[in-house]
Amino acid sequence: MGEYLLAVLILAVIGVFLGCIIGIAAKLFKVQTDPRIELVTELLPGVNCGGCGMAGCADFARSIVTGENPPNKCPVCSQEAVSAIAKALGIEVGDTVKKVAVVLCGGDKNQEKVENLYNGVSDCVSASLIAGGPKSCAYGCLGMGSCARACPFGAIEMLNGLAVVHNHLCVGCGKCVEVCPRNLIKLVPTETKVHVYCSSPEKAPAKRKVCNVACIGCRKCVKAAKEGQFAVKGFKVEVNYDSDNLPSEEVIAAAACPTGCLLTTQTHYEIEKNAGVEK
Amino acid sequence: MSETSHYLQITIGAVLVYNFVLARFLGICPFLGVSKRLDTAAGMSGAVIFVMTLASLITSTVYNYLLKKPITLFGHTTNLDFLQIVLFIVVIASLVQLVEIMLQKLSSPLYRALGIYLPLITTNCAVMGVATLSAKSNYSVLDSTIFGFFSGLGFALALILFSSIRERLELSQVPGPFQGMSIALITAGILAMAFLGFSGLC
Amino acid sequence: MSSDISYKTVSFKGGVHPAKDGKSLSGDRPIKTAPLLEKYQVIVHQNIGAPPKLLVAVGDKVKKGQLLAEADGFVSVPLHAPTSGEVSAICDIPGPMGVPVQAVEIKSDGEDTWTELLSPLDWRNAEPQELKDRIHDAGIVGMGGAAFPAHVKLSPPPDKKIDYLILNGAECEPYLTADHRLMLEEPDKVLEGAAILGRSLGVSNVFVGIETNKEDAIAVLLKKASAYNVGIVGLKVQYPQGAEKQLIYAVTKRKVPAGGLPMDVGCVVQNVGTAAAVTDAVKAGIPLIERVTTVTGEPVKEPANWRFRLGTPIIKAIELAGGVASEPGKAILGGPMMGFAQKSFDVTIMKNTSGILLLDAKDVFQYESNPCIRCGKCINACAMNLSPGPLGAMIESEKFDLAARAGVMDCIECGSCAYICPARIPLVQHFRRAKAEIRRMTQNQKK
Amino acid sequence: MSEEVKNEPQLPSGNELILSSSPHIHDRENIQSIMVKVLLALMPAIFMGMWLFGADAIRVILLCSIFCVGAEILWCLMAGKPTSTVKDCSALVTGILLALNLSANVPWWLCLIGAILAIWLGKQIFGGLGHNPFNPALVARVGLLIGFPKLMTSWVPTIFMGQNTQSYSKAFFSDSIWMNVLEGKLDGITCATPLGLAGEAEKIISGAGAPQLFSGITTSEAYLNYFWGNVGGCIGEISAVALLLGGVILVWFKLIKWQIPLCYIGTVAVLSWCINLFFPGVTPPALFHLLTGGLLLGAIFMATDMVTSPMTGLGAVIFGIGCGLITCVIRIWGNYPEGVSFSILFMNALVPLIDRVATKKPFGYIKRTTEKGATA
Repeated sequence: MGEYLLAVLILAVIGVFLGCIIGIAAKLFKVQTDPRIELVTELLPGVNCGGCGMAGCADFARSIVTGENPPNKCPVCSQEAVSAIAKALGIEVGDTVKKVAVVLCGGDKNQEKVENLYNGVSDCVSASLIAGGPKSCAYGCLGMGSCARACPFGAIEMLNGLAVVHNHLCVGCGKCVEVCPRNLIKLVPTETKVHVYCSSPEKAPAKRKVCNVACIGCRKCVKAAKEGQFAVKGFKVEVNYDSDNLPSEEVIAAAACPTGCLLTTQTHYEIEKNAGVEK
Repeated sequence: MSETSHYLQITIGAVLVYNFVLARFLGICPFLGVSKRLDTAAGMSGAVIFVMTLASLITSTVYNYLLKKPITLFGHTTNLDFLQIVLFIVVIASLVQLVEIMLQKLSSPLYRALGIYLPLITTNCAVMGVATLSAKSNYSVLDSTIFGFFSGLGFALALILFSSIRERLELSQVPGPFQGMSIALITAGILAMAFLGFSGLC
Repeated sequence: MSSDISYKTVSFKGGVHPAKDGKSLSGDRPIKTAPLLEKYQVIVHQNIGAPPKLLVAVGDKVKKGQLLAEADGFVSVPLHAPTSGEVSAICDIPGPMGVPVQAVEIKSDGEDTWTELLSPLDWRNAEPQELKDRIHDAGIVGMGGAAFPAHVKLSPPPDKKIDYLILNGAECEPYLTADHRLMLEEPDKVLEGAAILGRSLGVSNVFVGIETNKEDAIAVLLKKASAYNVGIVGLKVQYPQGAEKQLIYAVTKRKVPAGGLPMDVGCVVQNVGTAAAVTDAVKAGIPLIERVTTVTGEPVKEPANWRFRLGTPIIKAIELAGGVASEPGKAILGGPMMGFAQKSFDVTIMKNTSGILLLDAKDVFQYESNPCIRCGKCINACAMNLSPGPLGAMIESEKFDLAARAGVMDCIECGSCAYICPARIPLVQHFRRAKAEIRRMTQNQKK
Repeated sequence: MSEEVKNEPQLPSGNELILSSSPHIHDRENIQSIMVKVLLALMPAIFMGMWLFGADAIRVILLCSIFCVGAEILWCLMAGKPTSTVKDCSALVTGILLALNLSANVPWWLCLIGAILAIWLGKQIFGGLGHNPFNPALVARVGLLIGFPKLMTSWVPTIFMGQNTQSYSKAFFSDSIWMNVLEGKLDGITCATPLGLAGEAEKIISGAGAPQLFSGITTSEAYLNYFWGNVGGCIGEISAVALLLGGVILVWFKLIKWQIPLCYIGTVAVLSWCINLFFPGVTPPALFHLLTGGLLLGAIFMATDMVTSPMTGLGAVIFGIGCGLITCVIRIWGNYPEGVSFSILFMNALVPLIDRVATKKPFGYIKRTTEKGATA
């Protein structure tokens, strides 16, 4: 019996002793740290798994506060926890107009002449560095999927040699916009239904020579739509994305676009999807 | 001769033959967790060496002077050996905590280099392993301190080797199902096979 | 042959020896002068730096040598009309990089009358600044390939002391022989140009570096060099011997610091073609409106060097060379190691077009998507001492920050690594992509 | 002229022109040609093995090659990769190297397991050729050595030894040890390798009089046998002359970094010479170490594998010295009589670190004061 008591006694003594030392040390050696780091550390799971690539949660918290890492890099945190951290640090971005990306080109494999026998890295930026890329249209989608790879949300699909954005997946982060060497991708208000799928500023005959679905600047859509819904820029027409009344779907029927580059997002997607199946 | 071979056995054995990670399979958690980047692995290695050495020093002192021989207290004579694990845990945990607190205040650069890894090590089984192993082998305080240091060195060797391989694997196209932890474990397995060649050195 | 040559042979570390140098195709024939064409399409932006400001409009009559565009800023040069005639259009034509570029189309009137030229200068007594102004006014750029305005290189900031002028006659690119023929046929122009450039810089150490496979050119230049107080340096036949930094190292054993310029080690490098153009500009006041270009390749019927005026479409150049005997699989502007593949024959000759190269389809090798087998050949071949293979792997997995730290921005795109790579990885393309991405990233950071 | 028109491909649309990055010309060498040259260099060792071990060796070599190529095809089919990777011959090279690392009497299923270990575990699991950090043939060999120690260390006699293996061993070995062999203290030896015998000798009688133990296996007649290959051992490791010839071919074609075999063999030679000089009883002389065991095979063909060795010359020197050190340590003090496989495998693991240390400084390198200098 005494044995057990002795063990408990010894452990208790040692425990109290060590506790006191640590307590005193903590007081003696107190260091002022950024209180936010502690706050974030508390919000993190605290399992010190190292899955974020940092050495434990406290280090990760420090990196969040200094802006080295985004909070969502933690593989353990739930979405709520991530947003709680973001809220605590005030780093969330209050985007008023929700935007999605759109690739303004309709020149898929069937529509646009793919000119040359390209031999090299399958990446748009790389391809555009070699004689401007293998497509005859110098302003068309190269179809090698740099944007799709850049998209962290898998919202861009390569269909029939053309990048197509899935609106329900796109959060409008703009990573694809940056990466496209031909600047075909635009961030537009989510509610936009209709786009002119052409970005080439060339004259109509030059465009038609290389592509069947180029905007030839006939302005039928401009006439069919209300004032200010479309804007003529050079030799092509663009949807006026800044305006308050975006063109409705009826415009397409009314305009009867002769080349078929005026499309809704949905029909554009379906055309490309089916075109890929046929071939 | 015997003195030299004794220390040779402790050192070479701890680093190569009975490598904590690749032969004893202790401390696998930080081995896999903190081996993604070479620089973090190096920091972690430093911390492990430091803690292992210090922990073996303290625990072997505790073991040799408190637990090994029966002690008499309040008229009871008891062998306190059964308290070994509990005591080691308490001692190591508070030791690491103490070191962390002091480092933060006293040496900011050292804290930044090692300190952030310290919380990861408090419960590392390699540290506990080094304490219990030296107790089991009946090492003196000096012996076990050396043993602790070289065990840490062995851990560092394995960790740094492994992280450099993993950095290279980052650039290769590992097939989908094997990406991440599974390829890491396979690599560790092959590495362990290579370390098997050292068996019998001491 | 070599016994009477009193020059040293020098080289750099790394590089490759392309098995097929193709120089014999065009190297034995004298330079021919292209006849007057009906139409020239002169690309407006022919220099690195700011594009010149256009001075003419459609319908204007111009004379040969008349200003078409004037320099806009310091790093810019004027542009002159290649012949007399009428400006028939200002339009976009395919540029050498595949992107449409602005060009002035001049319909020749067949008379080829000169405009009033600048007065000749006595360069031995002229002020250096006077010489520099003339070089600028004549629209002279680096004619080896970079098209960097010549006068900018000649005007280093005052804290950089220049003590070496090196003329680049290495012509290490296989197939090209334009510089070789120029040195052989017009040694005086080249050497006098070297002396003029030396005077404008105030430098007495003037050297011409020539690869030793051009023995005849070396012999000719050696005979005349002393009259102009110019030294001749033999260079080992090794690609890329003519790359600026490698040339400087070979001749002076000075290393241009990474990310630095030749002037950081007191050197200025100019092409031999540039020197010849400088002589014309200073002694006769003739602006840069024509250049020697090699039209070569196995499919070309009569490969040779031609004196083409700026704005000559390459399809005309190939026709002048007798057309093609077999169907070319690839058309290249420049040499086979660093030239640019073309997708149109409507590209026109520019100030830096050193060669037009056609390759047979069967000779065109295909890049493959093999893995790197870490043979290390690229590392040995890299003239910049980089590690191309690992760099390529980093870029393939899109780790551009790693690549930047490993020095991808120092790559001179000489192509030695991709030439030697047994896995046939398009390394140069990877590096060009990485450079583009890194530039974009740093720009974003600045924003 | 009208015929010429057909041949007038001025291609106004240009759509038949190939677009690719510079350079537009290429050296003739490709992966396949490299592998074929390696096979060529292996030929002397293969023929020597076939000749000395007869039909058994041919069987093992064929089985390993077929299984390795088969494993590669099977993996590619399973992973949905094109099976064209077989064409580069790397699987064949791995198969033959594996066979050369096996004894001639191994059962067929050992070849199969070895092939699967080599191709799947050693190579494909890391992403295929070029991505494997460890030499595939060595992964297989070490895996088999650990898994089937008895099979992997029982050897068959060469044709010149006749059926009586005992007389052969006796000729090599002094009487005192031979007594132990007869008494069955040395088990598992059907036909011992010289290294194995030396190792056993160390264990049996340590201490006084040890140098004499090695006298039997270090006669000039014995050395000649080692040189030509008339000894027990793996198919490929026995004939020093064939391996050296292969090495000359490899260096001639510039397929390997000569620093690796030179530093490897040199380190082993210097180290074993020193130890033999000061502690003659610990280990046989240097020449014995060089000619016996898998050292030459390892140093010339295994350590020099491009994928798993350093990329620079300096790295190759470090790598070779490291391999030599570890080989010596294992051979002299370790449990295993042979340390070549383990040492190369261990150094393979070090290669990324070596590469990091031994990278060339870029031309005109200036030490940057800030890390950001490169990107900013």
